[in-house]
Amino acid sequence: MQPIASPLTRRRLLAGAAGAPALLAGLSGGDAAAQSGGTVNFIGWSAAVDQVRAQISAFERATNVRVNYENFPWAQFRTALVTRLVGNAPIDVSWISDAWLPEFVEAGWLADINDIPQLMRYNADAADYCTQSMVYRGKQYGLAYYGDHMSFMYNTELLERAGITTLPTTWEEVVQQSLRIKQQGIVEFPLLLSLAADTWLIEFVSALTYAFGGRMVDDAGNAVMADANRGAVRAARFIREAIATHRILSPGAVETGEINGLRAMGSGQHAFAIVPTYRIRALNDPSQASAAGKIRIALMPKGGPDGTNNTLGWIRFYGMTPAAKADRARRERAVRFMEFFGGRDTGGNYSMQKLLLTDVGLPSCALPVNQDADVTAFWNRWAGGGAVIAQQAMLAKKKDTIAPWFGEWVETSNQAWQAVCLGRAEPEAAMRTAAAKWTELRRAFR
Amino acid sequence: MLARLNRKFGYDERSAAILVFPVVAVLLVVAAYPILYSFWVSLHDIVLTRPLRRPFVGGDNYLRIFGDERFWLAVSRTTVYTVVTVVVTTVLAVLVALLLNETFPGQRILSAVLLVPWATPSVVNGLMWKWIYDPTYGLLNALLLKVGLIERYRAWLGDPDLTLMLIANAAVWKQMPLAALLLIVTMKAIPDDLYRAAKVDGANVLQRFVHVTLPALRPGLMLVLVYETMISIRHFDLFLIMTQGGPGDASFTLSWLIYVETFRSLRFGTGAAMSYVLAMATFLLSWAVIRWLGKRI
Amino acid sequence: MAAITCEKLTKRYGSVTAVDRLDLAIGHGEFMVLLGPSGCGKTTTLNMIAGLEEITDGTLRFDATDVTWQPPHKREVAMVFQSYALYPNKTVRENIAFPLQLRRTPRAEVERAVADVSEQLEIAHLLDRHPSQLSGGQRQRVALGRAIVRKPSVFLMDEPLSNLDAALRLSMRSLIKHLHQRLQATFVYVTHDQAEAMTLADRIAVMRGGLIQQLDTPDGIYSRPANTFVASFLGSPPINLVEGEIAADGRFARGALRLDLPPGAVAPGRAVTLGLRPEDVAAPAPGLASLEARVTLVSPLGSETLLEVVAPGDVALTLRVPKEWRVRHGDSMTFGIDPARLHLFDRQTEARL
Amino acid sequence: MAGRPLAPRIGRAVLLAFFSALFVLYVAGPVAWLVSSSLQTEAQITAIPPNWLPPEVNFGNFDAILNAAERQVTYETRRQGDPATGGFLPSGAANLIPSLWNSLTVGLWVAALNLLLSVTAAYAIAVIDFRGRRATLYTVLATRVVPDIALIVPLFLVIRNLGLINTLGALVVTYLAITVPFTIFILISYFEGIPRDLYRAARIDGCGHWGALRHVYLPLSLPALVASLTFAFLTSWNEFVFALVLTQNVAAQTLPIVISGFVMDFTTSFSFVNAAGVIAIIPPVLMAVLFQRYIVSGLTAGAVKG
Repeated sequence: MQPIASPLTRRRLLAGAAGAPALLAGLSGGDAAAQSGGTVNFIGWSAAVDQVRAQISAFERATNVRVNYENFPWAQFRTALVTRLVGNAPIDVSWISDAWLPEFVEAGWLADINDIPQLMRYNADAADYCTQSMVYRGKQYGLAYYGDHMSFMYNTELLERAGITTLPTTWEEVVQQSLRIKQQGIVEFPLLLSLAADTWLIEFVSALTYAFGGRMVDDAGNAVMADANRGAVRAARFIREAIATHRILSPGAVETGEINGLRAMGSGQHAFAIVPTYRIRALNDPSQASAAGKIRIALMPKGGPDGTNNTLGWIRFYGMTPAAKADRARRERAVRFMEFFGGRDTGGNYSMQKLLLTDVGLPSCALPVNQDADVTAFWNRWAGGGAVIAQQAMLAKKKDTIAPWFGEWVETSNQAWQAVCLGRAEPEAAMRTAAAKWTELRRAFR
Repeated sequence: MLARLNRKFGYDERSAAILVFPVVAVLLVVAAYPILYSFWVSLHDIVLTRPLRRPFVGGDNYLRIFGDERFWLAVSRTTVYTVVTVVVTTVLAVLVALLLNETFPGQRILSAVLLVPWATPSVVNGLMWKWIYDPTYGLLNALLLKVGLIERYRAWLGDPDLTLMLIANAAVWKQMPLAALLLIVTMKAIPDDLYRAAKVDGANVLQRFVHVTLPALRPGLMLVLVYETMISIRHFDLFLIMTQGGPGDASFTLSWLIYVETFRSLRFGTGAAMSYVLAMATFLLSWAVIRWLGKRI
Repeated sequence: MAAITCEKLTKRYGSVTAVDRLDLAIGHGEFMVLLGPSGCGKTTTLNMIAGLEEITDGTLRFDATDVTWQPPHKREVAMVFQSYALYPNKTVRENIAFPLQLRRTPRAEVERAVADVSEQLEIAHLLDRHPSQLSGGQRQRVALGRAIVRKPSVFLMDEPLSNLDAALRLSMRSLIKHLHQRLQATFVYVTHDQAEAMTLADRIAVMRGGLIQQLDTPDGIYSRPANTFVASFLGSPPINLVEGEIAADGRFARGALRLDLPPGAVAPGRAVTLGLRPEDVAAPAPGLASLEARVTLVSPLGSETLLEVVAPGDVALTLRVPKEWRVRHGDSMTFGIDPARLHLFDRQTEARL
Repeated sequence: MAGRPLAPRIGRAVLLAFFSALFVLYVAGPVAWLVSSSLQTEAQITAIPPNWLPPEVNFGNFDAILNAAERQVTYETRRQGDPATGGFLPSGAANLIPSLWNSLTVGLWVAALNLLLSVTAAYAIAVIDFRGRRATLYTVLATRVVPDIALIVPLFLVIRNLGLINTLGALVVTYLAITVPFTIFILISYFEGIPRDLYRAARIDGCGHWGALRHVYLPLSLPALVASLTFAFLTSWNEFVFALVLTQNVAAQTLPIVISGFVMDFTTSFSFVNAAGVIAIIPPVLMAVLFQRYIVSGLTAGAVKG
């Protein structure tokens, strides 16, 4: 038994991690590694699995390095990843959400890549907000897996049936049109927001908050969400009224996760929705959605007196563990892997970035990819063109709540937003609760 | 010397030591040590995302808990959930035991059916009921609509007033069988003469139940109450699968709070302190139930 | 053969002392009965001899060997239990063979021994049955068989006949007696039944409260009980005990009742308890003390008649008289009592005077 | 019976039938619905109103589970599209059968070791009068008072320090901590019900404690032993929280973990999840029904004594 004091120190984490991999690699079928150029242990969540696998096949062929790939459902991913990191599991590369960056860096779970020019050079090709989303305290911690933003989507057929010809440009108009659709008995809840208390909730409410011209946290890091004029209060009140006053948003929204919302939108049950942009591919896929072909994207409506067309953008990226970076051979393999997936492959192409976009619809951070004819064709085929998406992308802002205490704060925040949806708390009070927690955690962070 | 040692530890004691040793060894490593270690952790401000600091804070974590609104909220949710689960489980179990204690054709088949929920993994239990409660495709909506109890589909788990009860229902479904089994076993031990005597004394069915069955069930009931309380108070699987503490804070129980504190906020110190509070509460509660019922037997 | 010596044998359970510094020497081939009411410590003593209970204090010897700390399976004792204690999952044959098998006796020898024993006990036809298919008497024979098959030098019997009905008990009693004579082994027999004790024992140790009250031959115990407890425990119906004192004239006095005692037995004025066995009365005759009493109940037993009488001083007594005496309820009679057959005990210490 | 008037007998029959029907509806209904759902296609299962019974029995989901081999995916063989709106086999589908074996392995090890450990300890506590007997008993039982969730973190660290993270061994050891106290409790109750004289006879006949255990207590407590085996296996089969934390790779994950992954990952087809649920139910239910007799008599000693 180790002395009690040691298990949690970073030094031990690193030391342990160096010995454990060999042991565990043997358990998880690492025998192939003996004859080849070694193994990269990569974990991701269960998304674009076939694309990842296809790329892995290509990577293994090109480099003779094996990839030990595991994936977990998104809902379990963070917990699983953290447990593995704490448990000294032999992870080389992992998908990371931008929201976890400061927390993971502070915990010593991510290694920066500033001293790896082989990876840093891709910044030249990357959208600036993507790069900025991977930087914490002046250091960059990875290469982008994809970058996306929240889009305002509508169902052309339902609008037509209601005789609506002009798209809403403000959330007030969204309410008016929704009421019209509702009164005509076309659908019961024309507006869809997926407000289940999962990892997506903060993304949805942040998008709405930006559209209402508000913020969660100001540039100085102070919580302003409860501020009546520049906070999230207006967005919160909008949700509350949409559910309770106008009844255009289902009270079941609190139980609707992102995917279930997607299903409902795809089955033509809603006229308007906020949806991650990349989902447009699924929504317009006849094999998946009965409303396929009728879902289009408009610019995010402005909300309230200070409304903007802004939306929320986020990125997910490939991060390397310090354990991998500390070991020369592992580091070398991990870097090759990250480059092959987050940058260009050995043939000099952004093959993974393009694959993700044209197969799944995941927008790339690599600007050259967007010039690709296939990509243009993709947007034309699935979204009726890429102009609005490109325009909206320029208006995307990253979450202003990203901080080392994000993981803890978001629990409180989620509950506060849900309380608003359920009518259990006034928007002001709920946002004050969230703000107070932010302030408390920020103060406690030394 | 050997004789003196022999005198101190005779054959019996030496044998007992050898026989008990493996269990004690295993439990020391996987139960006693973690329990004590958990206590040590609860005295430190250990946050996993801040691996370099780990100050000793003594009872501060405990004080923090008691000053934490979430804790008291979780206590009230847990209390409601536990009371509902235990009471409904026990009442249903008594009814089922009465039914299955009768002799009738098919009784053996029903007894076998009774074991199905008990053997069902809690994860499957959770997904099964979640599927039944599903707002769009669920059985519950279809059933109630058909019977005319509701006019339109509802998001059952999304209703904060119902969530806790619906989860409790899933828990009851799984736990009731074991409770019923224990009660049936206890009932079988009631001498027939007691019923015959009560019949001769002119007691009707209900009076026989109240005056003969119920008092004789006391030991079984006590076991059921203690056991059900101890496991209900710490239920976690169902909450993770079905609601994740939501909607809002509607199913925010202590176990869930501990999970969130430990594995999402990664505050091992306060998480461990909360665990200890829950452990103490469980212990005191079982003790109280035993004392309370024990006195009345 | 083995002699058993208990020296200051003590058993305590927490603060309760079950057996208190018991000294007992049992000779080679002796049939020793431990007699007493339940809770007197007789079974605990037996268990300590068997090794089934650890000895808290004192020494136990088989012949010269100190076996105080020897576990039972090392002690070469056999035991028969009130509940028979046959292994329900084994057949009769397996039950009897079990102790031999544990001693790794060759198979042929085991078979021979089992056949031999079952012959002796007339259970040969039951060998392939399970205990649940046997009657009580048969079970106890099997239990005896399991005990004797090992030819041990010490037999321990814990109320072996108590679960049997009266008739069986008698025949088993003689069976055990025969066994003892044939085997020439040391027997320690625990019972609360005085008749068993009297008929079987070479010597009886009467126990109460963890202490031996009296250790003597059956006759000695019966005719010279060491104290009122022993006196009243043996005999059926029990001895009559009357509290009183010694009058100035040396006679026993209780109210109006006066009884002659052997001269000079006890100093006058002493508080005593008088013991009179029911059968120790006769027709009035010279040399006998006479006792006037009124008959309140007559219970014929066939060979004899039991009487309940009230003597002067409202002293109720039970007496046993020959059936030839024609006695009727309400008669007043005079009985003759041999003073030498009266027992006197100190009222305080209850000890024989 | 024959002599009693007819009316009460009919009344009783009607009452029994009524309550039996209610009972079956509540106890078996949900599982029946799960099974029914697992035998439908995704389209049938998402019909509104739902199909109570499968329009036609379709084993496609089970087929998919049994044949969900890990296939080699290349650019050419990849499936396009975002498998977001369900109807898709989850990417972990191929893990289901291996996890089934993991569950089985862990369950059998736990059942066996649990019995081995518990039997000796229960014998000692129930039969031998030794110093520290009560203390041992209470200590063993007290370890179950602490909620599992409280043990997760320290246990995780212990298991990590033992180098057992992501091994089935970690689960076996952990589950023993859960099952052993309960089994000891059951076995003590049962052992105490075995006549003391049998023990004394065995000791006199020449058995040491091992012998008495082997020749007397084990053969006579078969129901309790089988019940303990069943309890331990089911506990292990059903356990979720510890497995969630202690095993994070496919090689060591048990069935509940893989299934919970499907449930949380709602890209998965509903019918597939239901089929996975049915597969997870079959072994424990079979075992429980098969050993029903033993379970009841195994419980008897404990329940009646209180």
